[in-house]
Amino acid sequence: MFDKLDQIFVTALHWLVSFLPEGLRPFVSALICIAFVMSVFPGVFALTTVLERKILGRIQNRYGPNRVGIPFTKIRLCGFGQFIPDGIKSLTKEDIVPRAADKVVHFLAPVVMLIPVLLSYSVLPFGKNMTITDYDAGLLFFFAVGGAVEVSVFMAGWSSRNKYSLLGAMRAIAQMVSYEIPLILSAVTVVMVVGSLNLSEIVQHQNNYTFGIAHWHVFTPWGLVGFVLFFIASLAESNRTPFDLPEAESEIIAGYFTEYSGFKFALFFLGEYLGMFAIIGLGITLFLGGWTSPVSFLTWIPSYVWFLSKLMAIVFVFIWIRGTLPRLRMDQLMNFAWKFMLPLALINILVAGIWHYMAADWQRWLVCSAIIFGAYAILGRGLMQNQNFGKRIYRYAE
Amino acid sequence: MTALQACLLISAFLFAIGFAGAVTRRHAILVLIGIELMLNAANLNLIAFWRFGPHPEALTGFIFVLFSMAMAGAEAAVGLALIIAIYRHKKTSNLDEVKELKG
Amino acid sequence: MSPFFIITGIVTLLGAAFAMSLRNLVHCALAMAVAFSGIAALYLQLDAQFVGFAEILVYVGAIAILIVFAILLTRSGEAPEKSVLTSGWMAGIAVSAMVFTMLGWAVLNSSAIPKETPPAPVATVKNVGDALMTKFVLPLEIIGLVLTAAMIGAVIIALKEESKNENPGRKS
Amino acid sequence: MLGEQIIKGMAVTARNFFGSYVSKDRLTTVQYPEEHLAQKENTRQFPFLVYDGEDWEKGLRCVACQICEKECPPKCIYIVKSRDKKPDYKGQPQIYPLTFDIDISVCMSCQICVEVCPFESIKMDTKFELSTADRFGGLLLTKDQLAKPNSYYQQMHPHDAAESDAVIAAEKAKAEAKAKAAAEAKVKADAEAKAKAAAAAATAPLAAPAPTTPPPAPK
Repeated sequence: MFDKLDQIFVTALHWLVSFLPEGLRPFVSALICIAFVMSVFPGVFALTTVLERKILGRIQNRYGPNRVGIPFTKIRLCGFGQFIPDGIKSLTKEDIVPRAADKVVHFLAPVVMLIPVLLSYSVLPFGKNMTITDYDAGLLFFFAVGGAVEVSVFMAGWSSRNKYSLLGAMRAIAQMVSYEIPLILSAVTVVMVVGSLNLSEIVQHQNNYTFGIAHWHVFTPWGLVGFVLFFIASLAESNRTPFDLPEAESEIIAGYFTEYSGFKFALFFLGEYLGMFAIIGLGITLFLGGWTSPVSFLTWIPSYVWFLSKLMAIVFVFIWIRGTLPRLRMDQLMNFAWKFMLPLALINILVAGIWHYMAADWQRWLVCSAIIFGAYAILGRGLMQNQNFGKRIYRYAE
Repeated sequence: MTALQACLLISAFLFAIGFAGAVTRRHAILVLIGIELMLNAANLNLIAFWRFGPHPEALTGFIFVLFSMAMAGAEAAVGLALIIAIYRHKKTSNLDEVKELKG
Repeated sequence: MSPFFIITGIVTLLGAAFAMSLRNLVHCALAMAVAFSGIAALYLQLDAQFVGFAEILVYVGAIAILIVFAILLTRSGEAPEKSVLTSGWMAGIAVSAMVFTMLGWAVLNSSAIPKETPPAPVATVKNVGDALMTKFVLPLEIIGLVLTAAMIGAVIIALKEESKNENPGRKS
Repeated sequence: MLGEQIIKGMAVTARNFFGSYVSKDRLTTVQYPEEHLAQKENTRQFPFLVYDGEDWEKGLRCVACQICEKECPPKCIYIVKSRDKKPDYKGQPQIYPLTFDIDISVCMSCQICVEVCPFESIKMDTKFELSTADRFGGLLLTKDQLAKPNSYYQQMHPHDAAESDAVIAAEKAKAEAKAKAAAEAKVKADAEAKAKAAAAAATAPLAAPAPTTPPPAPK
């Protein structure tokens, strides 16, 4: 019974496709999968925009949006209908293109932003047997298409002919390139231990239980460090606070989408959030067991429910961090990436190797934890050195 | 025309375009782009011969392409660093004006 | 030859042609990114997934961005007023046309090219990894060394020359 | 240790987040259209005209002296005087405003009209929900929209209203006293006139009203 519920989407897809002639089947099934991604994740995006505003409001002791519910009725749904008027507003706004802008590149940038982001969903396992294309090198595919986002950011920033846009784009690219390295290096540990780049296999590797607790990678020393590094790097990759320098509204207006309005801005917004979900989804897949349940007695809950609830939980943490931390300075950002995250990620790879080759008993826990803790303490101290947290000195223009 | 021939033709055309660009354009960065295109033409050839050749299981062409990509990355990094250094020095990246080795 | 193959081939060649012929350098770099994506798609159709993904990762994700950065750092983002071609451009075009005709003639008339298409080879990541770690381990190490050297070299070349009377950093 | 302070900060925001669901008094905002915060007594938004009694046209205190119109810095008041006169609260015949418009899209709530009005007739309102779909006509308040009863004013600004009522009462009392005095004087004058009809008319200026110095403000 629960198995059937778990596989309901897969069965439905097979059932739908079975009516078609043989030649059309792969094509139609691909279309249905695309429709699935295009409906579910923008829906999650719509909910997240409301959720984000509500959570930020509550963190600041406000109510947040709580008015708009179902249109033309009195039902308010705690304000979760807010995304409908928001969407209508942004889609019907005037689309302004600066006169000096490079029109073609300006037009193409949001499209180029959205395509790789949507492509990256094709390798994520949303549930048991629910990977759209099960590439052998799925992880590599994810990072490869993720690299194309930088091109779109540059296109947006350069084509606007606006110095804020260009500054924002340069900041964004510098940040994305810097944080992609710890991101990939922290994912490499998982690849080393699992021995595969296939995301479904990575999830399957975590789908074992000892004493009723799953073998998630985050429950190991290297996995924990890897997850934290991945988490921080994904914050930076998706331009979220405290790494939101590319769109620091108090300094450079809105960064690379300063000159975008209406539908194109909405596309950028959508692309940014979808990119965030994708990278969170990858983090879940690599470290948090993908669609598996954390404890064995909850395995009857459908796998996609697990995936979505983990996704929303991490989105909540993202929003929580946004409500807590102030923005970093550019030099702090770069220092953190190159002087702390990169060495720690390299040491973590070493630890993963040690973990892989030591016998599975308490000793490897001790050794690995000791190495990681020592590295963390030393690197952390190194990062905090030369930081003068004393009274602030103001320099005035002479 | 077989698939292999199509691949080779594409690669030949790509090489010719890259070569024409690298030879005729003035700007140093464009010359670099031309060189990258020629390198890619060669890579395409390698992959095509690996795919349609007699011993694909040996993976020679495949791995050669991976190495050549790594070399291309190194080449681009050094080349662009050189272009930036020249620009700093001479305030131009026009190759016609950078003829002397003397700084 | 599937229609997809023809389409990706045409896109690749168009991208390359635009990359070499447009006046504005940034447009050239973006067209180059299109050409590289097309080549990656060709690799995918030649059953070389790993290389295709690596192509996008390296060329679109890294080299295109690097080139774009270099364009902005050398302030050549605007289309130049004067001619973009060298003085001897006619000869260059002629030589490249000759190269293409010769290569094309050789490809179309060669007897060494096998006529039948062999079945798709398997190049799983596992196979590639095994090959890299056994048969090709020495080249791999050398590549690593070369990359390190290139990185250090690039950093040193592009490093700003320290002037004597520079401010000793800002106080924080 | 690196990251310690981040954890502390996260704890603070988490406390805020959950606390705002638990205790209502953490929330600093109110649900506006349903709930209103009590306004301060000295709140002022836009001017209105005070009238006494039931009928606003009869009881309007304004005598169209046009001082406010002249003093208004952004010139948002427009007054047309009447040709005829009608009695005010003192029973004195006065002209009254035929038109009295305030363009609240121009008004800057400076309260100068209130300061200069000698008749306690223009006061500041506290009503602020004045949005309208018609941005020209809807924001031009005419006499009938501006007229509000004195009871409304008393309720809104009890303290100020008491003061202005006292002034009015004092004025009224004075006017009545004066009227009485005038009547007595008139009776006396009549008597004297009757008595000294034959005498010279040199005493007549004595019967003229007393010099009209305004009463000191009761402060």
